Amino acid sequence: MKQIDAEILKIEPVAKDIFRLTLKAPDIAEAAAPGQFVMIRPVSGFDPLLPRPFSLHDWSEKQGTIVILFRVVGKGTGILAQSRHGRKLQVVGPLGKGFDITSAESVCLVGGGIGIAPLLGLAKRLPEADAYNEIAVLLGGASGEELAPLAECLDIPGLAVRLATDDGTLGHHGVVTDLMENHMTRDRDWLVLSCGPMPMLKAVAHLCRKNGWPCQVSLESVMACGMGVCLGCAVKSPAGNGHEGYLHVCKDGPVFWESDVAW
Amino acid sequence: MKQIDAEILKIEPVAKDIFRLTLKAPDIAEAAAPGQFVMIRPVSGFDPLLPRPFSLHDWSEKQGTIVILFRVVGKGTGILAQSRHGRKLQVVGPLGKGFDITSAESVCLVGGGIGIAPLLGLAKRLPEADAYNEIAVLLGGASGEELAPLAECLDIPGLAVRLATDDGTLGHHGVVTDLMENHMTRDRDWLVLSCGPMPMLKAVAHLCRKNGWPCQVSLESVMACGMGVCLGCAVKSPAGNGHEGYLHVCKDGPVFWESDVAW
Amino acid sequence: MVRGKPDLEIKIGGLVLKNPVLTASGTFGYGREFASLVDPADLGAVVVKGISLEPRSGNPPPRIVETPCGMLNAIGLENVGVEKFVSEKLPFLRENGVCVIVNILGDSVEEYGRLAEILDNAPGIHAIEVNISCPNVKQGGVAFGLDPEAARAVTAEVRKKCSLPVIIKLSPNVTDITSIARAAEDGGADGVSLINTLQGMAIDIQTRKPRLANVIGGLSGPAIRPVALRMVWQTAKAVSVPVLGVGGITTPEDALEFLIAGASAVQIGTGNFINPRATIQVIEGIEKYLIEHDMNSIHDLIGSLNG
Amino acid sequence: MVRGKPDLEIKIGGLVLKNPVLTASGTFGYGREFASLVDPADLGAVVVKGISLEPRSGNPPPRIVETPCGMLNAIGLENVGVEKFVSEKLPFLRENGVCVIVNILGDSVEEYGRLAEILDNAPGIHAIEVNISCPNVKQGGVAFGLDPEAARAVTAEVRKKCSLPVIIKLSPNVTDITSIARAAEDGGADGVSLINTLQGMAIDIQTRKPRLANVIGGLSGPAIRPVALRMVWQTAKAVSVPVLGVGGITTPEDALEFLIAGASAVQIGTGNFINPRATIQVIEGIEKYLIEHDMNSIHDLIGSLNG
Ligand SMILES: Cc1cc2nc3c(=O)[nH]c(=O)nc-3n(C[C@H](O)[C@H](O)[C@H](O)COP(=O)(O)OP(=O)(O)OC[C@H]3O[C@@H](n4cnc5c(N)ncnc54)[C@H](O)[C@@H]3O)c2cc1C
Ligand SMILES: Cc1cc2nc3c(=O)[nH]c(=O)nc-3n(C[C@H](O)[C@H](O)[C@H](O)COP(=O)(O)OP(=O)(O)OC[C@H]3O[C@@H](n4cnc5c(N)ncnc54)[C@H](O)[C@@H]3O)c2cc1C
Ligand SMILES: Cc1cc2nc3c(=O)[nH]c(=O)nc-3n(C[C@H](O)[C@H](O)[C@H](O)COP(=O)(O)O)c2cc1C
Ligand SMILES: Cc1cc2nc3c(=O)[nH]c(=O)nc-3n(C[C@H](O)[C@H](O)[C@H](O)COP(=O)(O)O)c2cc1C
Ligand code: FES
Ligand code: FES
Repeated sequence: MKQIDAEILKIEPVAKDIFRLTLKAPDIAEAAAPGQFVMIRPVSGFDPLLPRPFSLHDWSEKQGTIVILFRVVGKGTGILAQSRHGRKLQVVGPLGKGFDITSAESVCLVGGGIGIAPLLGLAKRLPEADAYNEIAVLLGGASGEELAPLAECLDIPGLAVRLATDDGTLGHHGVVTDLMENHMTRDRDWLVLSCGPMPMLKAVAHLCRKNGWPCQVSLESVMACGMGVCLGCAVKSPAGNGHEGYLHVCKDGPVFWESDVAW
Repeated sequence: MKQIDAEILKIEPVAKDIFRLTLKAPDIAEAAAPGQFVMIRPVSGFDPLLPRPFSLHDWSEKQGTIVILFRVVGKGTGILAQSRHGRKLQVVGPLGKGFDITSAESVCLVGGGIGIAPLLGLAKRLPEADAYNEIAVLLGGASGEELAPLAECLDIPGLAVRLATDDGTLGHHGVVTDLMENHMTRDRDWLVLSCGPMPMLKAVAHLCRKNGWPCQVSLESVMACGMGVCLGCAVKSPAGNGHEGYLHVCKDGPVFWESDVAW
Repeated sequence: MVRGKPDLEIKIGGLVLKNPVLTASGTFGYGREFASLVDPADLGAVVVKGISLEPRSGNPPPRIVETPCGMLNAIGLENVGVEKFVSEKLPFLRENGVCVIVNILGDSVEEYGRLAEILDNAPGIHAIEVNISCPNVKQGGVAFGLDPEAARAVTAEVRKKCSLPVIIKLSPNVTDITSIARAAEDGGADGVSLINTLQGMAIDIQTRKPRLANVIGGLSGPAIRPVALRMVWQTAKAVSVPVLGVGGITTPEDALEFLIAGASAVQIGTGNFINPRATIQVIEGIEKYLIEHDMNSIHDLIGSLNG
Repeated sequence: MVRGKPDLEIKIGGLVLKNPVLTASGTFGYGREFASLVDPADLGAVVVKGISLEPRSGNPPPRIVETPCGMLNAIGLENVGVEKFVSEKLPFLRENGVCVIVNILGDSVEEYGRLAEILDNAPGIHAIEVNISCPNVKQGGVAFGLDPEAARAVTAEVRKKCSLPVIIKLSPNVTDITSIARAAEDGGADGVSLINTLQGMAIDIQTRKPRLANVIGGLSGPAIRPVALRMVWQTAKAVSVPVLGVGGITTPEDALEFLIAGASAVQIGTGNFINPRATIQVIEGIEKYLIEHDMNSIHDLIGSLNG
């Protein structure tokens, strides 16, 4: 974990309210793992006060860069979106526990909305495709307008991306769990790695539990420190799994086995 | 007095740490008078909290613009300096009582440092030169490096500007009151209009008092409201002049007759 | 269905305010200063700068310091005195149909009573707000607002000496603000307003001197809003008279928090410095919220906090 | 003339700290979490997260809310319990030569005493900081820190049960913090630290629910700094034991204000979240200031406020 004043190398609009931010942060790029995050301080003053957590969308050890994909939802992200190239931002990272990409026959990445952010870094770093029988990528969103530019961010050669939209304007007319049910054949050993809004993660976890698919989810929470000291980012864990009631997103996660979360 | 969200039309560096800011503010330009000021809020958040006072350096009713000349001294001015064209700033003005440019045989404008800011708008709006026997402009600064670019801001055709620097690197080697003593011949009725750092104003006021020259000074003070309600910008006035001890820079000034100030 | 505008009217004692947005004392002068930006008659009421029996010249400068998301002030209660207020400041407000609440301050219970008496006879005053954060000079200088008994005594005296609605303005620098609020209610208050400023301090590290000539000042602005909101919520549960919420309110969202917590009205103080049109924008924002949430009346909102 | 480095050492009771910059309880975990950014052995001391007799799981989320220049927390004193602290957390600190101050909390005077006893026997602990902002469950639930008598009783009990220096951490939610500080001094405290958080609240106007599951939370961060500084100044004049200043400190300038006001040391809390290297930068900044102002020792600075 490092703290650096990272220069903004590039900031590009990707879609309405969505931006891709490239920062010079060699020490962080070097240590990064898929699913980890960084804390970025949007201002040098104290309003807003706290740094904001963002998943590592991508990084390059060689170029010494990290990339964030973010949606403007409030003050901090609004200020970031208006920042220009050359500005320096306080960045701490990499933080947290990322995806546990050990053994499985096939992997299914499931993303929703801005939750696709960590999936690029993850997909790029999965063991060579032939280590798995298949790498499936299933993405959901409200509409084609919203989902198309996000799906483009996952444009990796050889990776087939399947889409579902609530309004049917792109891909399957329905939700991402429909895609899972259609696609994830029962004859294989699947590992599901998922990131997206809470209701989607809940549905994904539920489906996986029903089908006996091991599943990891990347959770969000309000954070103050990002490094396990403030204890602000608590999420309930099921009774009797040894976590005394609460897990902490920044330190025990952000990626959890679905079974460790009290949905 | 108006409150507007004024667009930044231009922001140019003038010298080290000094910037010229042009804002679209037709309602303010229309009502402005020399020596008045505006309150500008540097951020939309609350840190820094208060709007900052700046003298009107110049304005154009025709173009609907106002111009501020400012020095970066802290948080607010630092943020302003980094703002780009197109950004909107909350501006309230014009505020306060400006210079009282009524009758006099000759006028002497005396400025120091960034205190030359209001003198441009003032000089441009003095009654046609022939209403006065003479319009003298005397400026002081630490060094030529500091003073030269500021003096250039007062570049009005036909106006003779005399300079003094503490280190002698430009103009007279000495202080601006030396220039006053040298230049202000005793055979004329002079009106002195002055703006600059407090020690300079004090020296100017002292000299004027000694010589019987009526003198106005533009004062600074910490301000919260800029419109006479917080009573934060108090300056001591001499006993027995009917102001119950304190004057308020934002409402009774910022320009005062030297005799109303308890130096 | 065409809906009418939501009803914003609230009552404090016998006084009806057309909407629940007021200015906080000391931050809107005598109502005239802002007139070119805000028509003071559009506000629920204007609470004027604190008035004493005799004019006061206030503390020496520096009187204000900016702090993170807040400011400290040590104005020292500079004011023109009650006589000049009535003769020079009140007529403008009266002639313009402004609902005027006069904030008063004194050194003794008697002084508060005397002020109430004088103001009771001045036409155009709709209520009195009593600033009890002032030192009780006769009783060792502890502020009235820090002691329930002193707070009750001042309230009872003002109540006795005038027929106008009486609002007691509470100090937050106490262990239990509800005990002071209850004392004010016992003394006959028609409402309580809170909070006044939190006591604070700042030091210039170069000169190693206090940044305020008075050393200590009152902290106001967004920084104190969470404290004010907590106290308003606690107080609204503790008393049955209307509570006026004050402290760091600058936006409609801020004001809505206080109303939901149980405030019948809000006052905007430092917010006027940050955005002189804050009061008007808050009124508009509250109205919009009520419409969007299908509420016919501000009373549907007041105290509507969900468990 | 070549000058040595200024002397930054301060004393609390018998404990010598190499510099006056500490972490505030609850904001630096158990010292290990920040270790890759800050060597905890470089700090004056690490005050660990509050420890109770039994482990506590804390409040349900949401537990934190950002506010203007501040944050509210309602963690609910989640901690691993004293036993696990001693067996699992303390060894790392001890082995790395960290000066450890253990912050303790309890529901009764006896519980505080029991904790002091246990910690007194654990090697590697340099002092105890007693958080008295906790409800006194046996006495109706009012926090120990709001009542001088309860504060004195807790202090005396802890003092009796251990030989370590005892620091009492004061609550700011009181009318007169100096009376609590004096009570702690009477009870045998070797120092007082202040302030703990100010009680505050925030409401989500869309759901009309409190933003914290616990409704009320503790306000910390730059927003409260002026209040903390004022209380530190008042307390430093009122007691003769060292005062540790806490509240909104994030920069060297902030820390210098507290030292000038009379604090013998400072603690950095929320500042660690904003800038994880704040503690180290504050130490460096203080050193630089002393050199620039020709001071040989931190004691030339402490309490050097000019009238
Ligand atoms: C581990 C982790 C990884 C994340 N990765 C990404 C990412 O890659 N890209 C991205 O765009 N965002 C990501 N987020 C969310 C991001 O941190 C928030 O959107 C951001 O902090 C909002 O800051 P703001 O100042 O703009 O919003 P604020 O002004 O603080 O809040 C605006 C609104 O957004 C809501 N909000 C605030 N924080 C969150 C949150 N964490 N989740 C949902 N709603 C929130 C608030 O309740 C409020 O209604 C991640 C969060 C976590 C915890
Ligand atoms: C009526 C009036 C007209 C002004 N006109 C101009 C102008 O035309 N151009 C210009 O550059 N400045 C002008 N000023 C000064 C300007 O308002 C301040 O420089 C500005 O507010 C500083 O803001 P900041 O956030 O950058 O500094 P801060 O971060 O607030 O303060 C940084 C440092 O500057 C000092 N400082 C703050 N305010 C003042 C002040 N008013 N005077 C002197 N020192 C101060 C502080 O004490 C501190 O040491 C004027 C002030 C007044 C009252
Ligand atoms: C400059 C200033 C002057 C004030 N003067 C008074 C006053 O005369 N009487 C009073 O009761 N409160 C006075 N107050 C307190 C405010 O009315 C208000 O209670 C406090 O500032 C908190 O609200 P805010 O955060 O919205 O400003 C003053 C506040 C400020 C900032
Ligand atoms: C997340 C969090 C947890 C805290 N936990 C404790 C605690 O366990 N014991 C304690 O005495 N103070 C605790 N505090 C209070 C801080 O130690 C400190 O007194 C307070 O936050 C003010 O300082 P600051 O503004 O620098 O944060 C906590 C504060 C925060 C923000
Ligand atoms: S964000 Fe502080 S512990 Fe997780
Ligand atoms: S700045 Fe408020 S009265 Fe002058």
